[in-house]
Amino acid sequence: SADEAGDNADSKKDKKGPLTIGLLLPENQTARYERFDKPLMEKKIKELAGEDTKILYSNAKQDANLQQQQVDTMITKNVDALILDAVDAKSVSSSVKKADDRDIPVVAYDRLAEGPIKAYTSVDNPRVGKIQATSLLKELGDKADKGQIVMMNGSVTDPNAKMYKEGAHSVLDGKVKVGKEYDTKEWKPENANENMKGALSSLGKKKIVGVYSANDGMAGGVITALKGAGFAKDEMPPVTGQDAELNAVQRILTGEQFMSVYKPYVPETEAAAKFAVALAKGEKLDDIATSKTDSESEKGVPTIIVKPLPLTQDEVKQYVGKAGFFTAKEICTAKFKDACDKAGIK
Amino acid sequence: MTTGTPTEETDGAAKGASTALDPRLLVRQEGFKGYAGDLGRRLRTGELGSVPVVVGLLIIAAVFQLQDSAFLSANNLSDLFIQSAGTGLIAVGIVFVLILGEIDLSVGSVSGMSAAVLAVFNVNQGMNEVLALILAILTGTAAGALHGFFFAKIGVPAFVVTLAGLLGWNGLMLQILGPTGTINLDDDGVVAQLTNHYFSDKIAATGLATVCSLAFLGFSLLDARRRKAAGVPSRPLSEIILRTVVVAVPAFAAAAVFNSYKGLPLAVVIFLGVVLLSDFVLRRTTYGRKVFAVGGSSEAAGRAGINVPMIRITVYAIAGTMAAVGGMFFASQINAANQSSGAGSLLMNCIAAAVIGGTSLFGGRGKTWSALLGALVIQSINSGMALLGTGSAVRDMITGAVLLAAVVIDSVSRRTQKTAGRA
Amino acid sequence: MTTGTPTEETDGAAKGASTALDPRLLVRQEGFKGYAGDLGRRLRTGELGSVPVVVGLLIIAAVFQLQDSAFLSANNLSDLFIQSAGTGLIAVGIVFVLILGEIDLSVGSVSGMSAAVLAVFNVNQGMNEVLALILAILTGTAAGALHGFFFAKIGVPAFVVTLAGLLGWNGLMLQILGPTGTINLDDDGVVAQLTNHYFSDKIAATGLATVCSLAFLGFSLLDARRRKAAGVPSRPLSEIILRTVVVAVPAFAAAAVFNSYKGLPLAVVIFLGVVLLSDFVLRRTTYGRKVFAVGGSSEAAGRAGINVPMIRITVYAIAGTMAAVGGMFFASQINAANQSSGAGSLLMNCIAAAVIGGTSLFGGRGKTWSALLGALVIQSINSGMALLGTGSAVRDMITGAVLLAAVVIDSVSRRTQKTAGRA
Amino acid sequence: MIHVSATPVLALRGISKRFGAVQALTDVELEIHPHEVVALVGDNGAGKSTLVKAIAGVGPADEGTLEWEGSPAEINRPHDAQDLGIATVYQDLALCDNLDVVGNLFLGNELRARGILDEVEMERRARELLATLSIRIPSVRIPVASLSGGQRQTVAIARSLLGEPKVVILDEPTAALGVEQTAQVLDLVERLRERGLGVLLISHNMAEVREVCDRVAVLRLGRNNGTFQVSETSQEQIVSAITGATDNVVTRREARTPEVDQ
Amino acid sequence: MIHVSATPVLALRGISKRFGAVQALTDVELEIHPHEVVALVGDNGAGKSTLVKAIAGVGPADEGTLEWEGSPAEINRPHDAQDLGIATVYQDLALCDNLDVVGNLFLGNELRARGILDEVEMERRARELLATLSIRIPSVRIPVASLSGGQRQTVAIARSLLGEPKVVILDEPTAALGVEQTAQVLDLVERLRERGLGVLLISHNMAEVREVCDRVAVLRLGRNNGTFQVSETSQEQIVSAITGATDNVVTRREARTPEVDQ
Ligand SMILES: Nc1ncnc2c1ncn2[C@@H]1O[C@H](COP(=O)(O)OP(=O)(O)OP(=O)(O)O)[C@@H](O)[C@H]1O
Ligand SMILES: Nc1ncnc2c1ncn2[C@@H]1O[C@H](COP(=O)(O)OP(=O)(O)OP(=O)(O)O)[C@@H](O)[C@H]1O
Ligand SMILES: [Mg+2]
Ligand SMILES: [Mg+2]
Repeated sequence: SADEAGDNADSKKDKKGPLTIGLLLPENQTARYERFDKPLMEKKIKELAGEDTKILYSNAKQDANLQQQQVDTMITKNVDALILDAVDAKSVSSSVKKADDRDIPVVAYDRLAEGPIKAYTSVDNPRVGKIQATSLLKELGDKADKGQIVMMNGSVTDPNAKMYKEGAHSVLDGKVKVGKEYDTKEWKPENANENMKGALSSLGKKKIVGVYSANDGMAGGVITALKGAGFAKDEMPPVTGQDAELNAVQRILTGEQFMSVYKPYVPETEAAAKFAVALAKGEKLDDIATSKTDSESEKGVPTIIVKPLPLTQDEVKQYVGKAGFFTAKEICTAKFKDACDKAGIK
Repeated sequence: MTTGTPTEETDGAAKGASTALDPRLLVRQEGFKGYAGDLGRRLRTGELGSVPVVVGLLIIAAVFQLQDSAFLSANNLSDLFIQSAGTGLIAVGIVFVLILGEIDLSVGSVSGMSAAVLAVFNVNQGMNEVLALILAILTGTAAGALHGFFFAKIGVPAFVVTLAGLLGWNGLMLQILGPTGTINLDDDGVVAQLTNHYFSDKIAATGLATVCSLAFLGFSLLDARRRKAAGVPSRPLSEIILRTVVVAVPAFAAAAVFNSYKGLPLAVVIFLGVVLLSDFVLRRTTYGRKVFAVGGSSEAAGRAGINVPMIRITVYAIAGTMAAVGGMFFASQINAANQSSGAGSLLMNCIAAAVIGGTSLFGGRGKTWSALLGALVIQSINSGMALLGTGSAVRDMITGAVLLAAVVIDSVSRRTQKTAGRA
Repeated sequence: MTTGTPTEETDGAAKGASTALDPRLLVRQEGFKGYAGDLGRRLRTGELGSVPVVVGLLIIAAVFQLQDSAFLSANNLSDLFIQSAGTGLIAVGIVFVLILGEIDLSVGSVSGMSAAVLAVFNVNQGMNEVLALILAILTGTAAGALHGFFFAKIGVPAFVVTLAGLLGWNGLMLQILGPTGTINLDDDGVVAQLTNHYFSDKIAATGLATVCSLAFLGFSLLDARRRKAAGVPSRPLSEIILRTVVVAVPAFAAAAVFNSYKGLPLAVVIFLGVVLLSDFVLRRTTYGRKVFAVGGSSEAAGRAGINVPMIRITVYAIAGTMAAVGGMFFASQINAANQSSGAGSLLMNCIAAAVIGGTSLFGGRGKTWSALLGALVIQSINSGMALLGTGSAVRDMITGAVLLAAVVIDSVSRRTQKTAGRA
Repeated sequence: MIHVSATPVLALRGISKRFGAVQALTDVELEIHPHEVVALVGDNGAGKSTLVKAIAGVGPADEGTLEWEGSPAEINRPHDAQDLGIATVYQDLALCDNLDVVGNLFLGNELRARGILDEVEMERRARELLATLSIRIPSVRIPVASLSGGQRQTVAIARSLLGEPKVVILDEPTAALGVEQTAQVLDLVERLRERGLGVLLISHNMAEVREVCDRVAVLRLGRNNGTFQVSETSQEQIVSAITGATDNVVTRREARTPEVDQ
Repeated sequence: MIHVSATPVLALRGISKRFGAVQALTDVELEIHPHEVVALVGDNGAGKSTLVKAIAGVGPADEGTLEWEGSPAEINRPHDAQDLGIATVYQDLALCDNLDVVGNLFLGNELRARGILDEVEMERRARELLATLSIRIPSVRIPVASLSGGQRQTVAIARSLLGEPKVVILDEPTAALGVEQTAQVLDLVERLRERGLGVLLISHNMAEVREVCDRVAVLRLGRNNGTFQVSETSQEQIVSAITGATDNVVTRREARTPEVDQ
């Protein structure tokens, strides 16, 4: 009824019965959210708070306004805690504040949302760019002085893309010449493909020694462009990626793609689940959190930061079959049988 | 002599009577019985105006309510109305453009750009907020007028002009926002209040409903008196009362809903005000008449001495202005301007709102109320889906299906009605 | 008697002569001098057909070439043609829909969905690739036919139906791709070859150019002979030769460009083939005539006994099919199907290609060649921007401006020409 | 003059049609026999065009039945009427403005050679056809949008002659035509009658009606208001059936201006 | 009968107009005096409507000048013509199908009360106006798309009478009208002349022309082909000026069917 929203905020903490946890994820164009984050999180929450816990999920399709509306809905539903992966970490602050005003604790997930958040867990985003860049530099070795690299950054409308880009630049600048650099519209592989073709025409095939690609999808587009320009499989310049998507893992095994960045979803989702359940139950977070973070508006937010890991051919084997990664069956389809065998994956 | 022969101005149904009374005209019986009979006939022939869309809306509400009882809660309904204001305001501008028989693809980008203008001037440059707001809205007007100019004077197809606008203004917005990206607005500023202020005094909502109902009744009576005096057909008293009831019931219901949450939202007042004003402009002023004329036949309108390019430019300016106003509401919702402002499904939502509400894409027909109805339909679907919490794939499919279903009711009822030309 | 009086079938300019020869008809002088005079008149009155768009294209090319000399390299031009195939193929379907006077917003989603269908059947289910390809394209056809059904039979506005399709098919695609997300296609498979195969033998490109030019000449001569025999006006020999030269020069130039890179790209052959075939269907078959008739006036077409709903359904089915075919090309470009397939600016690009090429949004006019020209314009801008590597914000603005400029040339030249009705 | 057969080729029984609140037609009866030209006359808005559209399947009647050569027939779409052998020239012409003259003439009946539109033959026949109606059109390849009113009307009339109809319905065919073209069309109507067709001619021109028609059916306010044999009826009788009064503007005007009335 | 002033209110000098490859008008001259009804006649496609559009500013001429009350005038837009005092009824009517009868009648000249459209007064005057043209329209609030051909034409004619024009141009105004309405319009034309206006009447109906017009200007293939005083010219002379031959279908037809020719 109408009054329920306003009145029982205080009584919530000692409310009996199953908890309701809200989960807001930012987009549906990358596989990870609905493949890993959502199921892993649901599993952990139910494990912690009981099977009858209700989890309300919405995906904002990369639209900050839609996400704001979804927060409103969560408030209407009077969830006990909200896990929020912000589309736009900065502008989401008013929504966070609104939730906070209604005594709904917000756990910032993956992106450090501004506003009165109660906990934060994430992969270290600037570090992603650094890992990509460092691996690339290492792979290039002395070729770094002889040629140029092409940088394929993410979409300018995505604040995370900026962090990756800055992280990468902090490593690359001065070490290697960046021949061409692109902000890829909509993170689309097709656009990355088009830009890469432009770079190939403009710089010439011979000059390009490596490609920094911010994620795996774009790496796919870049690699087809490189192949189209006549690079054979074994002379392919190294191409970076991120997200450890299935197809990228397969490409890494065959050697087409140099590396990706693997974000350990299990610790990250579990951290979020723990925070959320504890907050919902009104418990302290001190035992859970491993550090504190200051956001622009909040000081000392209990935090768990999970380190992203580079994923080159050598590392694939160790993740296969683990939670938050793919099974050997998924990776080793008929086409990749040989590559799998060579890497020793069964 | 003409008393008792009713006329229906709004939808052009054939019910007046010529001074040389046409004997083939089926005059409705007086009183409620005649009204009921007439309703039955309309039901059969499909001349139902907005009724099917309203029915669609009610069905959507009922279905979601069955799934989750929070849907019809005062809280959710109140949120839903506020959230539909942004889309709806932009859709009002789109309705003008659609009546012209044209399209405006730039509204999303323009709304984003003006939000950026506001944020940069107000937050970064420290300009007075109201001044920045006015400037931001004028930016929209100017962008719209520019589209209108290229279309009306240079002759570039409106689709291409506004597509160029879609790209160009988005680029400009990114440029304006610069490296900072998102700019948060003042939490207590005017813009923030747009979607966050409620007139919590219960008098406000109830009073507005009363004023609206009484004004409707008053103008109807006045009109009827003038018509009688001039000897042209007028509405009988019974009909006026019935119509007033049809207006008053939802008005008071809405007031009750708002009052049982936080009160009358400012956003709703503004949105309603804009719809009423634009409806007035379209139906009661020469300018509106000219817009319809150009939309019906620009050739005929030109021959009647109407300055067709002028009308086109002003209509695009209106669309740009409304896009900017809508942009303020979107900015208010997230209390920020960011790089994705105005992108994504915003454009489609706004055009869809106008079309779902019943405005034709082929020009010459439409009312701004359709923006209100359409925005409510779209927002109800969004809100309902958020309540259900389904996966995004299924969600898209359901959204598509519901959208189609909502309009199928309208189309089927309209199909029985033979309309001249394409509807 | 009629020899020497030329006729212009393609653009309906008034140049035939009635058997009762109309003395007001200004007969062109014979030979090249007359041709030049006629050209001058056309320049002045703006009846230039595709010339302004081609001029726009040349200017774009010149400007980018000045910025980066790689623009006109064989490599870049070859890439540019291949990349425009996907957009262009979808735009061919859009041209059909636009000729009907309608719109299809679902092409992007349909193209993404069929790419997903292909990938899932071929890669995940291990189906034979050709079979999967056919199935994927038929999926597009079915989706299109479904839109057509709702529009033509139920009467839901095409805008709403295809908007529902835009959402629904995108959802279905996400569902089909499922948890895996991106699915890589076989590197050496048929689909991969679509944009990666070149007929490297130099004979291929030159041969195609020769065959096209000779075929054009042959059919022109044959037509002229038949016309002479039937006593209706025909083109003089000098004109036929001139026109053949106008066709042959770009054909051989393109062949030379392709040969100095990797050879004739398969994508170009398919794209050209589809454009030629669809042009043939639209202009030389009863079906095409009916499509134009329905687009010109569905009322008149219906009264002439044409099955209007049938035409509408088939046209949407064609649009769906072409969307699926285009989807295959996009998938081929990145050699994968992923969740963003068919999203983003794809839809706008395809519609813009058709419109920029000169197809009217108001129905009844257009040719599939406009899809080719428009796709080249858009791809040239994209490719030029990729060469320059400009920042995203500036890029959007420049793209918008160039787009507008390319069409302004067309609009200004057309404005001098008084067209009946809105163009 | 020519034998008129006993079974009408087309008969309408009790046709009623309503548009919203307007009862456009009420219980209209009409018969057309082979070898006969029937005039359908009536005031503006009497319902003549509505009746034509009901026969042609463009706007089927709400009530009433049609008989074709003595047996009941259903006409729900224009196609049905065409299949029976009814060719119609509509008052609003219903041409596709974007198509050229040839395209419009042959719309729905395109000539083909090996599956492909036979443009040459269509163009040749179009020229022939238009020449018999003595109309001058700059080019048969001009879109009909740029034709003059009379030229458009001639194209619409020519269209109806392409098939092998048994009944031809002409809704004010000569309204926009010049003197010469009008004469040609009247000639044409007579030729159609001679060929055994039934013709329904709608016209406001009494002289024309009296010249070519055998019978006149009068429609007034959507109802039958008498059928007359032309040979036995004076113009005044018909006019008063149309206007519903013997004293009307027409008679008053004639009384006032006797000198110019030939 | 009534004094015709020496300076024409409107004079056209050497008007030429070309559409693509069609030379529609060549050096056309025309004068319209106050208190005078001039007929403009000609074959279909002769260029009459093109000339009307040139005068009305809808399709300005390529060459030639216009004189208004003796001094040169420029008419480049319909608005210019209206400002001078030229009211035009176009052959293609040019109504907005989506607006109702009242909306169309007052389009561009809406009545307002305190800035707001005065629908009541407009409706009242629309009813009056239509009554004087003795047309029956189900409702003045019906969109014109659903009117019959004659009803639409009457609306277009009524439109032109709203302002205070000095010259009225009527392009085949009676083409779709019934006998009664035609009589009304002819009455109207005579009333306009009496009020001192100049009227240009285009018609294919020679009887009509001879009945109300003072002078007849003949256009043939886009050129002047003679101007005649009605009182001094026989119908045959005019027809042969139109068709360009004394032996034509019209005369042949008349020779064949003398009995019905009244
Ligand atoms: N689609 C429609 N909707 C509403 N009323 C209509 C529609 N079509 C026709 N009418 C009305 O039906 C009546 C008959 O119209 P119809 O066109 O049949 O007249 P008509 O006899 O052909 O007249 P005219 O001689 O002027 O052509 C008119 O009053 C007209 O307004
Ligand atoms: N927009 C146009 N484009 C090309 N030709 C045109 C255009 N408008 C008119 N014409 C041509 O100009 C000539 C004159 O047309 P116009 O309409 O003036 O004839 P009209 O004398 O009014 O004939 P009618 O008596 O049939 O109305 C015709 O041959 C016509 O085909
Ligand atoms: Mg009629
Ligand atoms: Mg004319």
